[in-house]
Amino acid sequence: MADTSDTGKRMRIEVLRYRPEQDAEPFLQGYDVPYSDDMSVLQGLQYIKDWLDGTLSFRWSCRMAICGSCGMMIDGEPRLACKTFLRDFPAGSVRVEALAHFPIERDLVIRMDDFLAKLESIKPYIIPKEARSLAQGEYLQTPAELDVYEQFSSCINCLLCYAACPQYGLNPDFVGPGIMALLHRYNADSRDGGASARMEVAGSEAGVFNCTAVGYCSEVCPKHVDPANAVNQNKTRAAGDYFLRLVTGKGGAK
Amino acid sequence: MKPIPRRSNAPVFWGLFGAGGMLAALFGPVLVFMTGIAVPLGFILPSDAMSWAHMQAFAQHWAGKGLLFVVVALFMWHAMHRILHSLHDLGVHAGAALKIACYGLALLVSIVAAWVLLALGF
Amino acid sequence: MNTPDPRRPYVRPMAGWWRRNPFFVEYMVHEATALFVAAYALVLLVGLLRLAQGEAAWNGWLDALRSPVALVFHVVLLAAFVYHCWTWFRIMPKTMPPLVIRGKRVAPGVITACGVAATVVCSLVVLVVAWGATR
Amino acid sequence: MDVWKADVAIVGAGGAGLRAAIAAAESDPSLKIALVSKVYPMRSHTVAAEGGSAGVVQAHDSLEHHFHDTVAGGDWLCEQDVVEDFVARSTEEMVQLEHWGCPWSRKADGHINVRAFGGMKIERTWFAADKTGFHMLHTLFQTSIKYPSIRRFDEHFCLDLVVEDGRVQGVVVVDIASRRFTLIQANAVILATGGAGRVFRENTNGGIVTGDGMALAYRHGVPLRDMEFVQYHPTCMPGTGLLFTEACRGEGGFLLNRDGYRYLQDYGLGPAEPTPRNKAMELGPRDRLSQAFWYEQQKGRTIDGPHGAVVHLDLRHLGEAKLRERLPQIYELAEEFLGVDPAKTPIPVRPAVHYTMGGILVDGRCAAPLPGLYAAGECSSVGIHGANRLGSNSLAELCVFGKTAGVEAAAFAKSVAHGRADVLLKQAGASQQRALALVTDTSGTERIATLRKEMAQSMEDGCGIYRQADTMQATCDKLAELRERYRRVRVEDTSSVWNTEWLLAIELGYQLEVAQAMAWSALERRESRGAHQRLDGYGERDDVNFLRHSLAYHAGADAPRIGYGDVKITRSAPGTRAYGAAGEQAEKAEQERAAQPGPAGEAHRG
Repeated sequence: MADTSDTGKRMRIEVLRYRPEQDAEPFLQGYDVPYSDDMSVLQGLQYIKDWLDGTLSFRWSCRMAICGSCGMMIDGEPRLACKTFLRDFPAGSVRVEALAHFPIERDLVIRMDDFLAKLESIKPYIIPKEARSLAQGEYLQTPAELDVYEQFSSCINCLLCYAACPQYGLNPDFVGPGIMALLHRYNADSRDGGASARMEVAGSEAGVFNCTAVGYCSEVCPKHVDPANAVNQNKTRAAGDYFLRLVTGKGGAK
Repeated sequence: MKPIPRRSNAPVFWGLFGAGGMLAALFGPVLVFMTGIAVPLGFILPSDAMSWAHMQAFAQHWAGKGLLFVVVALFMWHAMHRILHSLHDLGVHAGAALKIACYGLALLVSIVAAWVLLALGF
Repeated sequence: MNTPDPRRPYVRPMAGWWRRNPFFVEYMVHEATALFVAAYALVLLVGLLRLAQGEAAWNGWLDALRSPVALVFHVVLLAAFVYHCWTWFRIMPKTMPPLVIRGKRVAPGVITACGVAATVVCSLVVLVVAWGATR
Repeated sequence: MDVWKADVAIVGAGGAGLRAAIAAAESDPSLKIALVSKVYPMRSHTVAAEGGSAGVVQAHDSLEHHFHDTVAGGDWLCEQDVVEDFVARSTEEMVQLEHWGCPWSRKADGHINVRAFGGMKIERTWFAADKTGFHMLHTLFQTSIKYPSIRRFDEHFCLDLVVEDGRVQGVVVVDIASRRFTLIQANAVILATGGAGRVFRENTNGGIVTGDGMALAYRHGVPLRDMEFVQYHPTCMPGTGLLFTEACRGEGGFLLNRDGYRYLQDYGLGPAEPTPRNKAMELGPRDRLSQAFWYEQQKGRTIDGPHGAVVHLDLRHLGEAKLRERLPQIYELAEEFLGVDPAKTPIPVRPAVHYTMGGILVDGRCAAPLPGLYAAGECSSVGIHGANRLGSNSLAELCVFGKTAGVEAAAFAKSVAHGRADVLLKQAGASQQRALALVTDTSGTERIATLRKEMAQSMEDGCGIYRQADTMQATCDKLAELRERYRRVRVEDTSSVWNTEWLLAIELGYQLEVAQAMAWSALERRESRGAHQRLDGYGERDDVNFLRHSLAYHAGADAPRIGYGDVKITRSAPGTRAYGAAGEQAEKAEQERAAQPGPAGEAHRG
C-alpha cells in the first residue's frame, strides 16, 4: 500500500453504497482519503476499508489488471480500479459505483452468476477438430494461426464490456460482448472444430443479433480484446449459417 | 442453466439493414446532393437533368428500374431496422407488434415502389 | 436449518441510459440518421408515384424540390447522410474479420479511410455518369 | 447448515485445484467433486504468474538437467525422488494444456517455443507471452466446465476441515453472498489454496493469498514444512510489489545499479556478457539476485526512490517491437503504473516477497499425514522447491501435482464410506459458531488493519532477505503479541451479505498462525541455505545439522513446536551451488569426478 502519510493531498471518494439488509436503495457516501500520485482508486478504497469504514465491500485481488475482480464505474465509466489512478481526477473528487447493468449485491459488489451461466453455455473449451494423444505431442499452430484468436483469449472476465453494453442492460438475456469474445476465441482456434455446436448460442434469439454495434465495449476493454469485433464477425457467420440452413433444408429457425 | 433460446430470424432483417446501410453510406450523400440540391439549383448538373423525359427513360430501362427499386427499398429496410432498435434503446419494447409495424412499413414501401416501377412499363 | 437467503440484489433502472455517457449520446445521434434515410426513401417514393402519374405531376414534384423548405431539408439530409457514411465506416473495422496484408493487420483507421474514400469515388462516378447522360 | 455429499472436495480453484478437479473427474466420472473457491476460479492468483512453466522439450536438454537445476536451485533441500517424478511428467502436462487450448507462444514452424529463465542450464520455459499463468488458469477453468461431475462452490469461503475417526471427512464452507453455511461431506479433501505471501508487507501476491489452506491443515495437526523459505523475487515494482517477470531477464534484460553498472558480476554471477548466458548474471537464481540487491543497498549503490531503494531493470536494448511481442503486459504495467516507457527508460525495481517454498507436508502422492487429506500447489510442500524455488517450476508443479492429488484423492475416496452426517454436522456447527463469534462479539477493540500492518512489517523486519536471531526473535515475540490481541479483534460489519470485513478477520487469524510457523522455523534454522540467509554467524550452509526439512507443528495458542524430517537424496549429493563462470567450472569438475569409479549419491541423511 502506498505510503500516504506525508503528501497532505486529499481526495474525496464518493462511493455508491447499498447494504441490502438495511438500505432500501443505493446512496452515495463520501470519504476523504489522503493520497499520493501513484495511488490507484483501488488503493483509495482499501484505505477507506482499513481506516475509515470497515463495512465497505468490494472485490479485488491481484492489483495488476489481470485477475479481473475490481471492475467498477469510476466517474461513470467502466474501469478497473487497480489501474485507474487518483492523480487523474484533478478536481479532487471521484465517484465510484458498482458496475452498470448488473444487479448490485452489496456496495460495489455486483451479482455475476449470469455471466458464469453464459460461459458454461458456450462450450468454452477445445472440441478437437482431430484427435491427438499426448504421446503425439502438441498440435502445430503457426504464429499467424495463433494471432487469429490470441486477442480474444486475453479476456480477463472483468465484465467492463457488459457495463459498457446498453443492449445487455436493456435485455440481460443477451449473451453479451465478453462471452462472445470467448466463444469466438474457440471458434477461431485452428485446433477447434466446435463452431457449429456454439452456433446454437451465437445464432439464437439471445445471440449476436441483439448487438447494435454501439462499440463502447471495445473502448473500455482493459486488455484490447475488441469484443465488438467478436460479436460482429459472428453476425456474418450466424447469418451465413442461417441462410445455409434454409437452402440445405436443415430447418433454419427451430 | 437456462435452456438455449431458439434460433433467431434476425439474419434476414440484419442482412437488409446491412445492405441498405452500405448503399446509403456509399451512394446516399451523392444521391441527396443530386436530387435535392444540385438539380433543383441547377448547380453542377444541368437543371433539366431530372426532366420528365430523362426520368421516364431511366425508369423504363431495366437497369434504372432496378437501381431505383434497390435504393428506395433498401434505404427503407435499413432505416426501419435501425428505428426499431432505437425504439428498443429508448425503452419501447413492444415486441412483435412493433416489429410488424416497422418491418411492415419497409415491406409496404418496397411493394409500392415495385408496383409503381412495374406500372411505368418498359 | 439454514437461515433464509438475505440477499436482495438491487437492479438499477435503464431509463435515460444514453444520457449517461458522451459515447452513448453520439451513438443515439448516429442511430437517428435512420430517420433521415427513411425520409429520403419516402421522398424518392413520392417522386416515383409522381412519375407514374404523368408529366404534370412529375413537374410538380420537381417544383416542390425547388422550394426553400425542400432545399433546406435536403441540406440537412445531406449532412445526415454524410454523418451516416462516416459512422458506418468508423464502426466497420469492428464488424469484419481481421484484414491481414503482408503479414500485418490493417489498422482500423486505414479501413475507415478506405471506406470514406470509396464513398468519394462512388460519388464522383455517379456525378460524372449523371452529367454525361443528361447534358 | 446445508449438507452436500461429495466424494472429493477441493478447496481452492487456482491452477492446482482445477487440475486436481479435472483429474479426479477423469479418473472416475461417477465421483461427485466439490470445487470450493473464495473467489471465482479465474480470479485465483495463478492468474498473475507471468513468465512461464518448465518442461523439457529441446533435444539438447534432458530430464537430468531439469532435475539438477531444480535440486541445486533448491540448495539440496529437495525430495529428490519427487523431483525425478516431477521433471519426468511436467512436459506431458504442458502438452496436455496445449491440447486443452492454452495459447502457448509458438515458433514459426508451429511448434511451441521456450525461453530462458533464471537458474536454468537450458531453455525449457513454455510461455504464453508474459501472461502464462493467466492463460493456464483460464484454460484449466474453461476446460473444467466440460466435466458435469464438478460442482463449483464459487465465492464460498472455507472455515474448517471436519476430522472424524482420524480422517478428514469434509469441509465447512460459507457462501460469501448470503452467509449461509454448508457442510460438504467428502471422503477426501484436497487443499489447493496457494501461498501466504500476504503476511509480508511488500509482495507480488494478490489480496487473496492468505495461507488459508495451510492454516486449516496446521490447526488439525498437519505440520507445515520448510516454512522459513520465502522467495524474494528480485524485480518487483517499488511500493506495490507488483511483479516484473523473470522473463524480462530471460529475454535479455539487464540489472543496473546507480552507476549503470551490471552489479551482479560482483556477486559470483559473472562474467557480464552482452547476452546473459544461462545460469549467469541476470539469469542467476532468484535468491542470489535478491541477496545481491541487499548488498548493493548496503554499499549505497542503489537508487533512492519514493518507495525506498531501487535498481534498474533495463530493457531498452531489446527494442519496442520485441517488448510488445514478448512482454506486452510488462510494457503496460510500466507505462500505466509507473509512467515509464521501458523501450526508452529503465524500470525501477526492488525485491519483494513472491513465493512460499514451504507448506503443508505431503508425500510424493500429495497425501498429508492426516488420512484423506491431500494438498497440491503452493500451499503444499511436496518437496520439489527445497530452499529456493527454480523459476517456472511452480506453474509446472500445479499441473503435475494437481493431477496427482486429484487421482490419489479420488482413489482414496472410493476406498472409504461416508461417515455419519449427524456427527459431522455437530462439528461443522461448532466451526460455524466459532466463525460467527467474530461478528456477534462486539466487545473487541483491535482494528484488523492495524494488526495486519504490524504483522506484515514485523515479518519484513525479521524474515527478510537477510536474517539474524535478535530480529527474528523480535518477530516471534511480536506475532505472539498480535495473536493475543487478535482475540480482541473488532469487526464493525455485522451484516450477512458480502461481509468482507468478517472474512478479512478470519483470514488474519490464518495469516498470524502461518506467519508464526515461518518465523519460528527461520529462527531455529541456524545456517544459511537458499532463501534463508543469516548474518549472525550462521552464514554458511550446514549440511551436518541442517540438511533437514523443518516441520512446524501447531501448538494451540503457543508458539509452534519445530521438528525436523529427513531429506530424500537419490542421485545428487549436496554440492557447491555456483553460478556464472564459477558454476561452469564446478560443473566440469563434477563431471570429471562422476567419470571416476566410486560410490556416489547416498550421502548426508539428516
